[in-house]
Amino acid sequence: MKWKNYLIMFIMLFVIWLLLNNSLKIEIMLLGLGISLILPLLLCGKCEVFSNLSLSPKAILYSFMFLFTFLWELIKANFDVARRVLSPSLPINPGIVEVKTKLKSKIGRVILANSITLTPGTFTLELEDDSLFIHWIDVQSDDVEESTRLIVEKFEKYLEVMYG
Amino acid sequence: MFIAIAIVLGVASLIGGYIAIHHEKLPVAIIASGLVSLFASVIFLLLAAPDVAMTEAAIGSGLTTLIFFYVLNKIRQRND
Amino acid sequence: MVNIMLTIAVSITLLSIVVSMVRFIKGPSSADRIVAFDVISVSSVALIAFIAALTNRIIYMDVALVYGILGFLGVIVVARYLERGL
Amino acid sequence: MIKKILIIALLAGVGLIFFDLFNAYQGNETLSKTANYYAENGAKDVGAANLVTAIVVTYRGLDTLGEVTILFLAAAIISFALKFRKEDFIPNRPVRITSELLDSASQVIVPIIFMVGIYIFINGHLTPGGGFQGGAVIASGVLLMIMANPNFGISHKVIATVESISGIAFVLIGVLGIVLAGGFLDNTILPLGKLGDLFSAGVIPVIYTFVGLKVGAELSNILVTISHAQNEKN
Amino acid sequence: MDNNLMEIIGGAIAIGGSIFLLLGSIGLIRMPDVYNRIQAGTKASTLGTMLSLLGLFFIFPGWFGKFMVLIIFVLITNPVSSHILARAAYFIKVPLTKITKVDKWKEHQEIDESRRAHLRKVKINKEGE
Repeated sequence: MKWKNYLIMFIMLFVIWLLLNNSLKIEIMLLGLGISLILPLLLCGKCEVFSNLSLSPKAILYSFMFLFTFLWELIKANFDVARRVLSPSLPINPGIVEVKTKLKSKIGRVILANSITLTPGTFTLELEDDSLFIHWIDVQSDDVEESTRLIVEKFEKYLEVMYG
Repeated sequence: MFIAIAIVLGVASLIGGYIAIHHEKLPVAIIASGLVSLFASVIFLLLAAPDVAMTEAAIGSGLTTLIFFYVLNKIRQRND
Repeated sequence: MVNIMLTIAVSITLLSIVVSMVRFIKGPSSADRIVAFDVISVSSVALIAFIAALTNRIIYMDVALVYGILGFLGVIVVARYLERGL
Repeated sequence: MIKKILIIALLAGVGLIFFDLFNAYQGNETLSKTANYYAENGAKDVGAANLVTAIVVTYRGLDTLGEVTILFLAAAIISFALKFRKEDFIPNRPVRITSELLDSASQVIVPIIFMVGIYIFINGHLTPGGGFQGGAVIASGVLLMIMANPNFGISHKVIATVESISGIAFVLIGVLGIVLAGGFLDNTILPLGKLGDLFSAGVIPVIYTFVGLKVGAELSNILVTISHAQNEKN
Repeated sequence: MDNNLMEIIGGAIAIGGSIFLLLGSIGLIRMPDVYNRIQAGTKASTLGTMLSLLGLFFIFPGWFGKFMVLIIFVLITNPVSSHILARAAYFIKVPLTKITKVDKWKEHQEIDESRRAHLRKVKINKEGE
């Protein structure tokens, strides 16, 4: 489905153009329309990042829910960092664990890895097929299923609907 | 206020320049020189020269450093 | 009032740049230094935004954009150099 | 040891001399004659909100042409110096493959970077950006594409075409200025418009678009050539 | 009055953002190895920059566009760059700290080094086509 990739890229670029110019004058809109129609054609000979994105109403609802979950986790992560950094004994217990993911689409995996990087105490070290290797600042379990449940599932249930 | 910012950034870029000259590892020296350009660009901004600041950020701190690393990679391959 | 608050924010951001500079000087490996470089460049984006607000000029924000793009690329190029992927 | 002390003493002496100069310096209270002319008539003559752009593109337009030519020469010399024989070339150099994450994320980030670059050079007459900065940003987008796939080959022909077309267009606009208006690179061949609009300042946005494309193509050419040279056998 | 209140809220958020930036750099100093430093640095600098820009948005609502683009850009690129950096650090064998509990990735690599080498070769050949 190449047209869908093209459409989403076009919308993204057009919105960014409007945000950058910060105005809704007609000549700016027309120029931006032209540029964001041409640019994906030049850049995307073979790229297919957005092609698995589902555009059903349920997916859109879920993406909002995902956004809120993510922002909440991001704020929690920062207070977690603050607590660890400021306490004199430096309570860390680091290790690298393996988790599994069911996601197949590229953009879904990127968003999953980025969200894991920005949530409390974890970041993605490597993606390989269906396993992610994660550096965990406070290892609670070195079992694959248990850590999958703790780290991945809260995001995956939304991302699965959004990107399949 | 702006003078205080400029002094702090100036001292930081002096330290960066010292590292760039005296460090024995070449990559570290290059990163340090990139850091100097980074601070210099903020100082240009404080002096109300956004054009110069932008050029410094894009070319001085950006592309020059990156091209240095490409060349360094080439030299390293030859030495191995 | 707002100016005082922004001045406090600028001072704290500057302090963060200085503290990261310590890691840049100490850092045992090159990777440590690049982490410090990353944090410094992201903090500088915030610093430029604060300067733009203090001088009340929106055009300074463009500099912050260029800064963000090239800081990101710098980190990636150095990392690829280190892992011999260039 | 003595050498170090000598160096420090020398530096201190130089610092003292400069401190004297700095102390005795008194800034000009009034603008000089040229600067005064620019400050008073710049906006009226040219219609650009950014006076630096007005000076760089119209009053000193030939300088810009020269700078672009110098950049072109540098790019040409680099491609000439790094030219290698076909048999020395490793087509698929075994490098460590990129992380899947960078590969996917770059497909989202590269269009954004290109958009920012285009925004910077189209708005050259309103914001501090301009052709050179925008071109550098576009070249960094190309660099990210190379970074995501080290064996990625962007064809030199495309770059060369973009570059020569924009170079010729730049000169043609200058010549049009002689024909239709006062002189080389006169910007009044298009209406000046209202100060601060996107389509204002006559021909400056058009010129800056071409300068941006040209600079972007030249810098990308340098980057692609250097990246290609990594594939050479030693 | 209303306007004034907004400005004060914005200033407070901006100060909060800069405090997070400071916390990130303190984490950079205190943590024992590269990976933990990246943990602290990335998270704190991302949220710190986002909050600073958000606070400035309360003070200058007219600058919405630029702030939004910067926030989106920081949100996408910062985790990617830290991931690439950590990966590079692991490959050049920057040592993990002594108190590290498990290293699943190392075990994984030791188990099927031969299979991975084969896969890598296949992948490179595919990309070259």
